[in-house]
Amino acid sequence: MANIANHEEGSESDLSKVVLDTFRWMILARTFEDRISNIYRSGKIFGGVYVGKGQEAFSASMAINLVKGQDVYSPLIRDMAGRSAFGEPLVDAARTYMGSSNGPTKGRDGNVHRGNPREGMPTMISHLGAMISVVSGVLFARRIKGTLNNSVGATTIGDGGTSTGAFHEALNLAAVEKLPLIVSIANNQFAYSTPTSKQFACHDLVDKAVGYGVNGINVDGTDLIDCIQGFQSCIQKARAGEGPQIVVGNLLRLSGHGEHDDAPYISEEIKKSKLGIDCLKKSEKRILDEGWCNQNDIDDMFKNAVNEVNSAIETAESESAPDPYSHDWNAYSSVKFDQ
Amino acid sequence: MANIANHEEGSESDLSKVVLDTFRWMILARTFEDRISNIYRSGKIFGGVYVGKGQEAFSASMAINLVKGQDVYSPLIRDMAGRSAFGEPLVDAARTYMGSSNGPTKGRDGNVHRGNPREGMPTMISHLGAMISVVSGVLFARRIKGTLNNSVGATTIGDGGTSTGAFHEALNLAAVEKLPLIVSIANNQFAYSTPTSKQFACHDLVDKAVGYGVNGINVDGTDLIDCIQGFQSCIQKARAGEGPQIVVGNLLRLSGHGEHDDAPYISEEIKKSKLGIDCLKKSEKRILDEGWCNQNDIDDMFKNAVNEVNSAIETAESESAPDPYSHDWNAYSSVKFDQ
Amino acid sequence: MSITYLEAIREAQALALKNSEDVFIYGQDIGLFGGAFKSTKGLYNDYPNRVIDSPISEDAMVGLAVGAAIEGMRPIIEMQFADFSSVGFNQIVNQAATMYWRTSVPCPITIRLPSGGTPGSGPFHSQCMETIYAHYPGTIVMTPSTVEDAYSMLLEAVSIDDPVIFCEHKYLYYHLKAESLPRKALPAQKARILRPGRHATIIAYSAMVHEAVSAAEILSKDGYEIEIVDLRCVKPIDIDTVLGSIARTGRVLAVGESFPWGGVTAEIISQISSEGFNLLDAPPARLNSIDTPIPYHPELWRYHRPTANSIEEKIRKLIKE
Amino acid sequence: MSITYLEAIREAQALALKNSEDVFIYGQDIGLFGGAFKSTKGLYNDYPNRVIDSPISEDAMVGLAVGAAIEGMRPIIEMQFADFSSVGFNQIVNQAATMYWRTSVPCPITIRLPSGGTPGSGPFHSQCMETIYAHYPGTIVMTPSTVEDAYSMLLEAVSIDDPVIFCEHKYLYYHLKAESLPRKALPAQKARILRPGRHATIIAYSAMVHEAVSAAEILSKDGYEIEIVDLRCVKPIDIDTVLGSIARTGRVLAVGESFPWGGVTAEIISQISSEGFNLLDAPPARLNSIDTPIPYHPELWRYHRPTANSIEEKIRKLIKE
Ligand SMILES: Cc1ncc(C[n+]2csc(CCOP(=O)(O)OP(=O)(O)O)c2C)c(N)n1
Ligand SMILES: Cc1ncc(C[n+]2csc(CCOP(=O)(O)OP(=O)(O)O)c2C)c(N)n1
Ligand SMILES: [Mg+2]
Ligand SMILES: [Mg+2]
Repeated sequence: MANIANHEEGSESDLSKVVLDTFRWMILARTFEDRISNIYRSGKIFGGVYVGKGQEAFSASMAINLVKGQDVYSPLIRDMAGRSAFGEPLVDAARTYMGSSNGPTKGRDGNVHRGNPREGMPTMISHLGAMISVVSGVLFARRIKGTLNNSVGATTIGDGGTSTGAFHEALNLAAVEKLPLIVSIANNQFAYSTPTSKQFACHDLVDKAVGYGVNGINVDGTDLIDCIQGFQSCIQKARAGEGPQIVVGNLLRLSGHGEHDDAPYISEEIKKSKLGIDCLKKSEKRILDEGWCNQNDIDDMFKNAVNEVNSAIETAESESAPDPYSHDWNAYSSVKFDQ
Repeated sequence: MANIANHEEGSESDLSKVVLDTFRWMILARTFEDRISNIYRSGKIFGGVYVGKGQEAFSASMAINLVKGQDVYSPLIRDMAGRSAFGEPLVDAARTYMGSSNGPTKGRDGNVHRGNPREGMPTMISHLGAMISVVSGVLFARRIKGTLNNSVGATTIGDGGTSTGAFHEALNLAAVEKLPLIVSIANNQFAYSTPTSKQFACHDLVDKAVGYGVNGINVDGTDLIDCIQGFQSCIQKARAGEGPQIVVGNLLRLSGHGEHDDAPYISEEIKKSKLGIDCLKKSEKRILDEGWCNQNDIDDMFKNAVNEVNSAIETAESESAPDPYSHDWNAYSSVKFDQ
Repeated sequence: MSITYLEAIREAQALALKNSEDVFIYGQDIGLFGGAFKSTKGLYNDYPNRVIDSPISEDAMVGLAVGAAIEGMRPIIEMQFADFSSVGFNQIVNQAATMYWRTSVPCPITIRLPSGGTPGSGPFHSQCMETIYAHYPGTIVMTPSTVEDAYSMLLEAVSIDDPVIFCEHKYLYYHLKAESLPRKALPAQKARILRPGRHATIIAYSAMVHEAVSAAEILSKDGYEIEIVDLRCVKPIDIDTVLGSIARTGRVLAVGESFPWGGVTAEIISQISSEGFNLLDAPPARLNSIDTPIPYHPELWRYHRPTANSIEEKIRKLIKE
Repeated sequence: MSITYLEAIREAQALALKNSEDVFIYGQDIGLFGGAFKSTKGLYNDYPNRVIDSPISEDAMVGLAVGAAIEGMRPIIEMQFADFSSVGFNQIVNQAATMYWRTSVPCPITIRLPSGGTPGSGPFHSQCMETIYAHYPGTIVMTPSTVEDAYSMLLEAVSIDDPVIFCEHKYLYYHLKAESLPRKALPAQKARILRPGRHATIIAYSAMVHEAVSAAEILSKDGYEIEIVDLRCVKPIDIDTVLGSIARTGRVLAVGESFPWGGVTAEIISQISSEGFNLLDAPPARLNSIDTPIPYHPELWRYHRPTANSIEEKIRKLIKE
């Protein structure tokens, strides 16, 4: 499955191709996270599990429009689909959850805290908002060095994360420097239990864009095609030198905040609203309706995903846990010293 | 000179009265700060001196619309005029600059870092943006206790201060809680040497209002009447329960960042632009043109100001410096302990 | 009846809310939801006006508390994890902690920091930040290690007229149980001799107290009687109780879960060395975490922080010196 | 020729910019204006592309530096005053300092903190924050006390592959002069015996080194020879040099300008007590500022921080013990 990013606009066959590609990553993410949730429930995952159920279309649509090896992508906790679409090896995800010493952090950090800064994936810290300026810094450095070319940097945040000072400082700085930064805001209506009414008072999150002097759009986060096209246009603008772009996706998380949370605070009413539509099912229906592939193809996609997931988890499970006695306990790259 | 805040709207005589009152405070502030600058140049002030020259109309117009004993006012470095209009005793200012042990901080903090939190004037720390949430906290507490009544809280910030995370978090929080908070933004075109083009990319600072879901207006910061009426309307809205208000004043500081700075970065062009008009002179002309008082009255105002300033500084100078040996070296209110 | 450390924190807040209308709680998800750890569970129902959800804005949360304190209230701020208080750091150390000194107006706020490591939590949900806050003048920093202390010290924190950083340990939330809540309590700023001994003193606080107790139990099988001092409050430090213990044992090990450079153990060993030098029969010793971020993987985590075993080992060495 | 501490800092940056295209400077007013203290004066003219004004956004400034470091650059961030780095605290200790450990990608950033007290600067323009940053794993914290060190250590800071917190002292900016800049230098992480002695050792760093020297000069009139160790780098601490000195003198006073609880002096005294206990002929002593915010008024300020006189007094006591 190749990462298709530079398809031409407008053509129907291009659209169907990118939709199918994106859809495959959505399936993989959903399959993987469902599996991880099960393992979590069996008590075999250390720490929490945070999934992107319901947000796969929005997440993957951003990443599918990025070019690995060129662009920068710093995902957040609900971006399993985007990570996969960007090119994160599934086994890295499995290794991190299962605590394999072969994982990208060697067991030092867990679950969603994986990445590869040198491969265009700066690794998130937990403090919300903190990654936006880091991605900006990569772009800023490239501009100084003259290596920016066509590249963009993309990162994501939730409705709750927009309340952080870090979000504000970073977005403002990127706007001042007119960096090719794309910030997607997954407005899933809640920050943990807190509804948006206790998080911000603007009519619409996209209203923030004008205050930063940047472009912003809304997309229907449950609608794959709207997501793909929205990101396509914004990422193109960023590449064309039009500065930071905000893409707000309106949707609902179809899970608890973490797998420990049964989310009693999400009303049935909102679940049954348009926001509560499962993007995976909606995409499947649309794909079939459009005739872009048939049910058999889709069944195959799910089967392939299960196989991929099984094999990644098997690999991770077969690997050893980090050994504290041989572990390199050194927080410094330049020096080795005891304290 | 009484603090006139609750005059009725619309009436010509009311307007002239509040204009004259505000103008007097502007004169007092200018006279005091000119004097302090001179003392600074003679080497008798410890630390820096930051003045509000050119910003008096904007600063005093906010405070004149507040009611001491009821409202909260947390000024910043360029708010000598607002402080006076709010009711800060001039001698407090003089004492703080001259390092008198009788000053509100007893010599512990200096120059603009004076205030009286229990009298409605929370005392600024230097970190820009940090006072907005403090003022919000006072209002929040009053609402919980049922003592909010008609009161509002007001605070100020510069164009540069809008880039801080603290500004964002506090304004967003106040908007969510719909607190009667007024934030004035003195856009004097520079943050120290940094022009607004390196500070933000929005077309107009007031564009930020919609992103917080609050009301915002622009006023001509060199025009006293525009300032008074702008604050009047916003403060009334806040009192009426319409939530936070942003008032952006467009003006120029007619001084260096501090008195150590001769501000070579401010171009002649901008100095000669409309922004560079001296609000004091413009007000005087308007007052005379309108026939609200005559030149003799104005000369008297200046004379009175000089007398007031002389007497405040004399008092402060006659007082002793804090004595480290008898000073109460205790950062704790509840306990006395040695470390 | 049996009550956990976590429940004690909730009960203390319930009582504080009941005792005074000036008390309110502000933090992320602490309202109807009852908090990420459920330490405010049910409180919103009883005091909907005073148990209030905040946006994700730690800087503004603390600023708001300071403003409310000026207005005479006694806010409790819950940080969702101690680690996120780094975003409120400026308001804590520069605004709240300096308020009284600058203005003579007290700043009675309590900031609750769910602190410390648990397996699988990783570098950003495991930190102990007492050192950072204790360094600054104007803060009081409490680190309760028992269910009873969690209760009585939190009540005292709310009643104190200065900013209190209340470091409650997440590992103890569910692990620790008591029969009942205390009616009387040792003042928060007094250290407690938890276990008498004569061969050496262990100074510990928060979760490390329990590791120390386990170590002492192991060592007692070999006839070593280890005295344990629970600091309870790390700023101020009750140095008299500490020195009293060392006067009896002549040997001391200070144990802290936080990073090794300049933490509580440094302060305590340094005070002991300066003021109790002649009481010492052997070099005073320290044990802290390894000087790296806190690892996610439980195997690494257990090795990273001091444990009963590493304490035991240190004490054996200390006793031989 | 004569060059100040401040000029040395500018020269080091000029050379760093010249030596490597990966170096850039980012901070408030540091471009054309040359910085609040003029420590980047003229650099913008030579490197307009790499000396760049930032908005007032300390959190984002540090985040940006981290991103640039990932991309292989070696940013220097100037905080306008050390005190304002509190707003960038989270990015410094949680993002930059943990980067290498989490990802195996180094994070070569230098954060310059104009630090320390000067008369009339008050609580928010006078702070020494070395303790805060040194506490966290992953940072290197330098505190140069001489013109030569300001120069050579800043150059070394920029070349180091880890985040360096560079605490330059504002009081020394203009007060301190040297004849020329060094061509060779002691590695930054080595302490320096600044003055040999035999009656006692003073461990100091940054501006306090000079107060210590003045104290030693006064004491020398009474025949006391005081050895002075300049730590230079407070994380890591060169404990070997420190212990070597104490082996000669048997007595030690650690002096720091920052707040008393848990700072550099605590760490150093605690290391000495643990590792050099048998070298000590008297209780190790400490001297720090008073435990209040830093006062504005010069009369209060002079009393608040350690001075030659208060150091002298402490040493006299120490020598008698
Ligand atoms: C600065 C900071 N404060 C608090 C937290 C704890 N926290 C983790 S996720 C979360 C809710 C985030 O909500 P949102 O941004 O809407 O993202 P979502 O979980 O809905 O995807 C909170 C409060 C944090 N990670 N960072
Ligand atoms: C968080 C923070 N960073 C840096 C500073 C240093 N500083 C003091 S005033 C100033 C410029 C402020 O500009 P602006 O907000 O426009 O106010 P003005 O001085 O123009 O009135 C700066 C950078 C500070 N006080 N706080
Ligand atoms: Mg959300
Ligand atoms: Mg300005």
